[in-house]
Amino acid sequence: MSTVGEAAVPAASRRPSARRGARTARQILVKVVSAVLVLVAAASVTFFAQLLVPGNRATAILNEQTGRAQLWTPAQLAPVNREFGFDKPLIVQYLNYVGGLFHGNLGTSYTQYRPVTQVIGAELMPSLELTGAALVAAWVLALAVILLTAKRGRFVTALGSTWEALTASLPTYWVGVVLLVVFAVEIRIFPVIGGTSAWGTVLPVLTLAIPLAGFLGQVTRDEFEKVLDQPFITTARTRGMGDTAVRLKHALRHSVLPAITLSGWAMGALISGAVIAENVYGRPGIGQVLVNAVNTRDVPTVSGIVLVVAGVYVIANLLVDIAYALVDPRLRAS
Amino acid sequence: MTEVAVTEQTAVDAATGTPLLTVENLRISFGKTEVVKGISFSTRLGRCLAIVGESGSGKSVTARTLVGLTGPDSHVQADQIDLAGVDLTRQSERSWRAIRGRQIGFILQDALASLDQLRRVGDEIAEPLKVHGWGTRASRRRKAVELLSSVGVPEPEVKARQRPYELSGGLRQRALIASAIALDPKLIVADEPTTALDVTIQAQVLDLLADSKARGTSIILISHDLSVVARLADEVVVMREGEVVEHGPAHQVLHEPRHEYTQALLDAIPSEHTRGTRLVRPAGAAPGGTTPPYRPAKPDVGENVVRRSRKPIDRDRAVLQARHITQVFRGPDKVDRTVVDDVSFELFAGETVGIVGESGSGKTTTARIALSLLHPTSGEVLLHGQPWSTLSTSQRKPLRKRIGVIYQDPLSSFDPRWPVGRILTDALSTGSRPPSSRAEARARAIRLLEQVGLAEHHMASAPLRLSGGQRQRVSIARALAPEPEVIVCDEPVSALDVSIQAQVLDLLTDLQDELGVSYLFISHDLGVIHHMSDRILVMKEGRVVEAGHADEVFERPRDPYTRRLLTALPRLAQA
Amino acid sequence: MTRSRFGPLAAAGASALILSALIAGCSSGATGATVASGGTIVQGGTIVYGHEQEPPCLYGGWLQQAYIDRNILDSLVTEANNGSIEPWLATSWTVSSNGLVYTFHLNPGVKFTDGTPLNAQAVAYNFNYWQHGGNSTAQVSMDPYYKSATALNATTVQVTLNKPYLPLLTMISQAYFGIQSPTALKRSAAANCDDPIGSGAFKVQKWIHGQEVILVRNPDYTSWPATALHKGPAIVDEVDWKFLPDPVERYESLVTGETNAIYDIPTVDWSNAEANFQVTQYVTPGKPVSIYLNTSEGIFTDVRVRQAFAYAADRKADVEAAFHGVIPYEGNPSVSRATPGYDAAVAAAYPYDPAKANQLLNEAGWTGRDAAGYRTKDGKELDVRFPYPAGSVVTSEGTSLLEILQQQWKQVGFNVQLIPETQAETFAGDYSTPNSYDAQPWYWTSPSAAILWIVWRPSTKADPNYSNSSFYNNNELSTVIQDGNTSATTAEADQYYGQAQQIIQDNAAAVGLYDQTMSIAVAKNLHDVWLEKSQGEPVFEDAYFAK
Amino acid sequence: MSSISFPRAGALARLGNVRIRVRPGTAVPLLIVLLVTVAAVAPGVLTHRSPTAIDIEHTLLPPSLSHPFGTDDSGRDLYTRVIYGARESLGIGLGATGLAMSIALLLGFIAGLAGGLIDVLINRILEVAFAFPVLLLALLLIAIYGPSLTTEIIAVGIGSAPGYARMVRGQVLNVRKAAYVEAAAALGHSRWAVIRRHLFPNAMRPLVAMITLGVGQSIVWASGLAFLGLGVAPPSPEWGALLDSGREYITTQWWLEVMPGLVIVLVALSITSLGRTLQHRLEGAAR
Repeated sequence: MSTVGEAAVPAASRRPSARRGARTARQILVKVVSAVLVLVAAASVTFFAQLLVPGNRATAILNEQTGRAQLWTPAQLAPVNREFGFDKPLIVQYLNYVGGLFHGNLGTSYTQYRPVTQVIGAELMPSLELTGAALVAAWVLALAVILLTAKRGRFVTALGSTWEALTASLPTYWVGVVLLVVFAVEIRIFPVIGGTSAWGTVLPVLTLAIPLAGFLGQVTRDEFEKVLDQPFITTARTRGMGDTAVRLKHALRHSVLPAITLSGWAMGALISGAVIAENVYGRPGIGQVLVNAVNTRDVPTVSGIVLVVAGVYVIANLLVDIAYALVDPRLRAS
Repeated sequence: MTEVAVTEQTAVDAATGTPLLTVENLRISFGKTEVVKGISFSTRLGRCLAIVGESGSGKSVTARTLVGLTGPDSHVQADQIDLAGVDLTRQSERSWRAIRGRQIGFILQDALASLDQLRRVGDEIAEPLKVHGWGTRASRRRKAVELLSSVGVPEPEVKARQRPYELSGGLRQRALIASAIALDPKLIVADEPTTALDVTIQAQVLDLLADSKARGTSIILISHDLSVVARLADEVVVMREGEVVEHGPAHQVLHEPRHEYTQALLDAIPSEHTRGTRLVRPAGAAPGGTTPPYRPAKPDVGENVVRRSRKPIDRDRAVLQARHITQVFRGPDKVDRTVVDDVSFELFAGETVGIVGESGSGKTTTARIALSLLHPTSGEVLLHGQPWSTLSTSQRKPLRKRIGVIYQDPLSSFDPRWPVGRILTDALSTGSRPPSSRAEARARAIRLLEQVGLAEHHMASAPLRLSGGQRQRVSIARALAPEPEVIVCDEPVSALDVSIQAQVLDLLTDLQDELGVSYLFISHDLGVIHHMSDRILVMKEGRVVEAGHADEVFERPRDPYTRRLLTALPRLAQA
Repeated sequence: MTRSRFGPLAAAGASALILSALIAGCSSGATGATVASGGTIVQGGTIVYGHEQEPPCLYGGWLQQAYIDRNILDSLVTEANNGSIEPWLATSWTVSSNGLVYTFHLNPGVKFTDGTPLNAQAVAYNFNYWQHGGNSTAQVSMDPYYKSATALNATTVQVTLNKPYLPLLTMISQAYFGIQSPTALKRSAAANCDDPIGSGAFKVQKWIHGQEVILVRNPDYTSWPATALHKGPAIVDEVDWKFLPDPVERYESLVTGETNAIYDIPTVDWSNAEANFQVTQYVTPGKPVSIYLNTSEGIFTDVRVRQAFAYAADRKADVEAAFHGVIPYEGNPSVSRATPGYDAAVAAAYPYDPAKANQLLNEAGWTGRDAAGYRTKDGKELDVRFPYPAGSVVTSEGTSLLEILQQQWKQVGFNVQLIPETQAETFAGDYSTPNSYDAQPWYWTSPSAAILWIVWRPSTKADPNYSNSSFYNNNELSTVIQDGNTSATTAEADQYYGQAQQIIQDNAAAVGLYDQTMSIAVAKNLHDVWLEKSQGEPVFEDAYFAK
Repeated sequence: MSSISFPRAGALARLGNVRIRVRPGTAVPLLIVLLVTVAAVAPGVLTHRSPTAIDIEHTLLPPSLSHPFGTDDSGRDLYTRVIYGARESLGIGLGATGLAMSIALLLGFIAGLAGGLIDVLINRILEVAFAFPVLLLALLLIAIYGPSLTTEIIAVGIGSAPGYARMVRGQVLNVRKAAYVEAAAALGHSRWAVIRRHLFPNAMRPLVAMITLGVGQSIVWASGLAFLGLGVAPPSPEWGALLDSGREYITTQWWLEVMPGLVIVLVALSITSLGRTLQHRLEGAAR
């Protein structure tokens, strides 16, 4: 027997759509402003964090130019300090930097003499393609394992969840090297130097996708098994629907919400994992630029990359919110 | 095997030809335990067979077996399960799919959980059509709208595009029924189709099923509520612990039951007749089985009716007073909704005031305001004449021990990590005479358990391991611990089986007689309210539409809404 | 992660030894290592070359840049395998009797790829460009000898020195001294960084950052060096100069045929490479990988402790083990065996002799032993702070070598603490001050022994020498090196340089480990890829595919 | 099937006897975790060799009875180095998770309990932390303080804290609206008593799975740092360092790379799945 408590809100009369329109506009504005705040905060944290790194930036630049690792006389350092404005007080440097941000000027790379936008622009696309494709591949892998193994008898289910736990514990680097050796060197299906060709991107994508698929799978599986016990699944079965149709049409949509949230969070981790995949497969990407920039104390480039990654993260989260509302319209009301 | 009071099969259906569905010696077991121990029944076109029983009687699993969905690691055996010539015992999964939806329609209990909330109502209704390859997309959509209007849903085109949670309870249930009858199946199996609904809507849905029966569909109705069954069933089967204890025409089973258990079920139903008496009489030998001993009491036969020996109500000591309390909620869309509108009442020492109303009437919000768990937008609540709702949290803390609460779902009101003992000792420590030592606390806790009909060995068990009735008894014990003068009961028994409900209501009335504690009793069940209350408030959309002495409100209802509620109340007399 | 990032300095050079481990015979003549030609020559085609390290800019004072610049810029002169200087842009030249004035006669009619004529004014312009910071490595290689460069007429340019500098010609044969188009040099720094304009066999078509530089054939190439294996423009159409930092990926790309040649073969694959490809190993002239000992502060102020440190480990056997016998042990800490003026006798000093080491340490007063077995003196432990640039100078095999040495130094009582420097710390110069370390491995590439002057020039307050990482100021050593630099003939110079090496070795100012090497592996069907003598840059102008 | 009963749990939650039916799915991870703990606490038990004993005559030997994982390029026994590496890798796992959890609990509880402006503020902070690539955090910290065990612990700890903070906040919000919290208030307990006796212990319960997940992932993450050349100083046998040094030999001596990788995966997998099993038992027993 069921309980009868306070039922849902009585059938509300239709609210005037004007008020709802204004409310969503305000919501979007708040989201945009907070997104900008997040970006500026991330860039500022990076700017100041880099000043903590020991050693003088001008020394690092000269050493980078000449490939040496020594101190330089003040006379040799002076032109560099002037050129990049290191001689100005810190706050002025920071305000110039943030001021530039708002005009889309991310400053000039110390080591490549080019605007940071150019430095990042050249290598951003391959990284985005890699992380985007990795996320999609992770989803496909995770859902395939779920649909094949969830609640299909004790052994098969155990097999599926062990696979997920296993893949979630794989170090990205190790996966990369093993895939390279097995599928590019030994069985030569894929090219060793992937570059940015479609066929060459398969292995790097798998390197990032397999561990992430483990995570997505675990989260979705718990929800999927709970949903399969829900009454509306029994209703669907009483309509004569087959097991697979019930899983695809009904159970899946209900169980993907936690994985969608995880995807928003995973974008940040993917970018970090990307540098490993890019290095193992010789792919261009901002991960490698980031590592070199930090090592050469190239502050504008590092801050620029953080800005881009933060931007990707913010956009990813907007997409997550949209996906959320699409999958579960009940959330759109609140 | 108990003696089954079954009138001969042939006599019943002499007039109307061969049966649509025949079930002979059906046995169902899960692993080693057998839940259905050889039952037989049959239905025919245009007639309704009701299967009645309490939790664990096996009625639901029988229903599911009729559509081949008994459940994982189950074992089904039967001499015969025949649906119009088709042998349902030897169906493959593929052939079952052809039967489900087309030959047999299935209706579950609560449309909020039984319909997919993420899909449009129209798509849900059209799904059986699509599965069985009926028509095209466009024709299926049109058919869904037709089905919605045929089950009495207003503006079917608009509702078809909405999602189930956007509809009211009644409309949702109608949509669920529309989905079941989409392919006009010859047999409909309905498992508790109206339990989740309010009384007035319950009546409309039962009428809808009656229309379907009139059009020649055969209906199997599964329910725990005898009065609901009385309205629709032609034939009734009463089940207990997997066995059929009574089987016969509806009128005969509901008025002159041959089996003691059926009679006990009938008598355990609280109503205006049972007011002032105990629902469960001291019993003679119960006919075996695990349920506690009981003795059915006939409403009008006086010889074993046990009158309550009550203390007189002290009219001039108002224990709890509410003055013009109003509560306005600002929804997410910034629209204000008045949930409680100028409600006032008094509760005197030793008295029970009942608040009845359908879902959304504001009765629970009123209760929470009375408990000062919610600050009213306006108006005031007095406890023993002293200000109560206007106090600050710290000022109110010492007074808390004077007012207790019993929740509808006791399990969620206990900290999952605490065994019963600790729940009670914790409650005792908040009373006016907190126990001075652990030993004293334990002793008083055990006395509380005995007071509510439990025993010392329950001290160490986790609430999760107890039955529904036992948990509610622990909840009552906890409410009594600080020795409050007032206890607010928010739907305390609606989650319990009829026989357990009877025992808990008797416990509450015994405690009132013994301790003189006053109850503010909230329920949607008119029968329970009538049985328990001295005075009654009827609430509708936040306002008190009628108030007065219990018998007065029930015999001479002044407000049209109360009248409509009382007429909609399914009664045994209607069978 | 990234390998061999440095090879910074170039100074005056002498002869260089090419360790040729070729399968095919080595053709005679003064040109670099060649591959026996055979089969029919395929006109055109694209060479995919797997290099390792991507520089921040395509032109600059760093070895990685020199590798690319050698294929797109021409220098005035080039250095043949036997160390002799051969004509390139300068068809002939004369040197004044006092060694101060060099007059070069240019190959007429040569044009830059942007059409600007390559005349004497352009060459003079380049000399001044380098002197004013255009290329800090070129600048510091000519300090303080270079005075001025002037164009007498369209085809004659005169370079004047303020002091005789015998290694000048070897120095300017390097790619750092590649002549760029003056019009191009007037462009923005960014333009020159991405697309330096020269008159070489190839020109830059496109630089896809993080992936590759595409060099295309310069059809009207007329200024090939005397050492060229064929006359005329490049035979292949294009060279894809790919950056493959991961050693496994780089070597396997050659195995699978995705690349036709790769840079720096992992030592573990060496024998496999020798069997299947044309392998060339180039021992880099200049200062080998040797350990500077901080003579100004800490335990190594005492020469006996320094000598004990040298005796205490079996450096020869450990190098053989760590590098699987591929990279040669170098006992001489001052110059590698491929550097003109190298004194082989000096290399034999300090053989593995733990007893001698213990005796020296006892003499130096380090007689106590603490619980962990390390020596102590007046309560202080014999600690050696040993930072090393991880990933760049010292590869993973180098790290294994250090770990083996660490174990052996411990036997004698040295507590060597290995500190892997991240590249950030290295660039920031964290471990370049006397109080920051006791021992540190390092190397310099330079085609001539003049490197001795760069490294061992005494450091004074007025004119500090930050390259003197042992902080070893020895006036006798300084005068001997300067005599070498300013001597008239190579023979005389070598004699002085030998004395310098002896002084450094006797005072154990540094301890030798192994020569810095570079290697390339070329597919069998690609012929005439050779290494430039001065810095071992791969040269593709004569390369061709054969079926 | 034998059954292992845990004595009364410690401070985390008094749950009575939690009986874990030992199925293969639980036995294997339990065994591996026990092995790793022994390796970390008393490596001598599992191997008699020294992790830094160099033997340049026997370098790069394939796996054999005497050298189950073969030898590395300095002739050291890889199996011994993996055993001695357990202490450092497990140290990173526990240290980083400890740091991450303390930050997460602090922020999560303050945000969950305070609500309103503080909740929004903390959410913004978490948002920025999420936007900050964990890799960069590691690079900066290691650039500032140099590669060492503590730096790695701080980098991985701070990097994973935001994720856990969000989970804790969600859990606190869930428990806050539970009926037993209101029932305790109705009995007259003070706000702090309710938080201390009901809210905190119940919000903490699902953290068992989170903590074990955290330890497993920290070990995996730390091995990534070593690859970027930011690992601990040699001759440390930390698993990430082993993975990085084995990398060049993958095509020739595959065991130098495969063995440490397998160990990392098995250990992380075991710790995580043990956590999930324990979590299901705790939830099953208590709810």
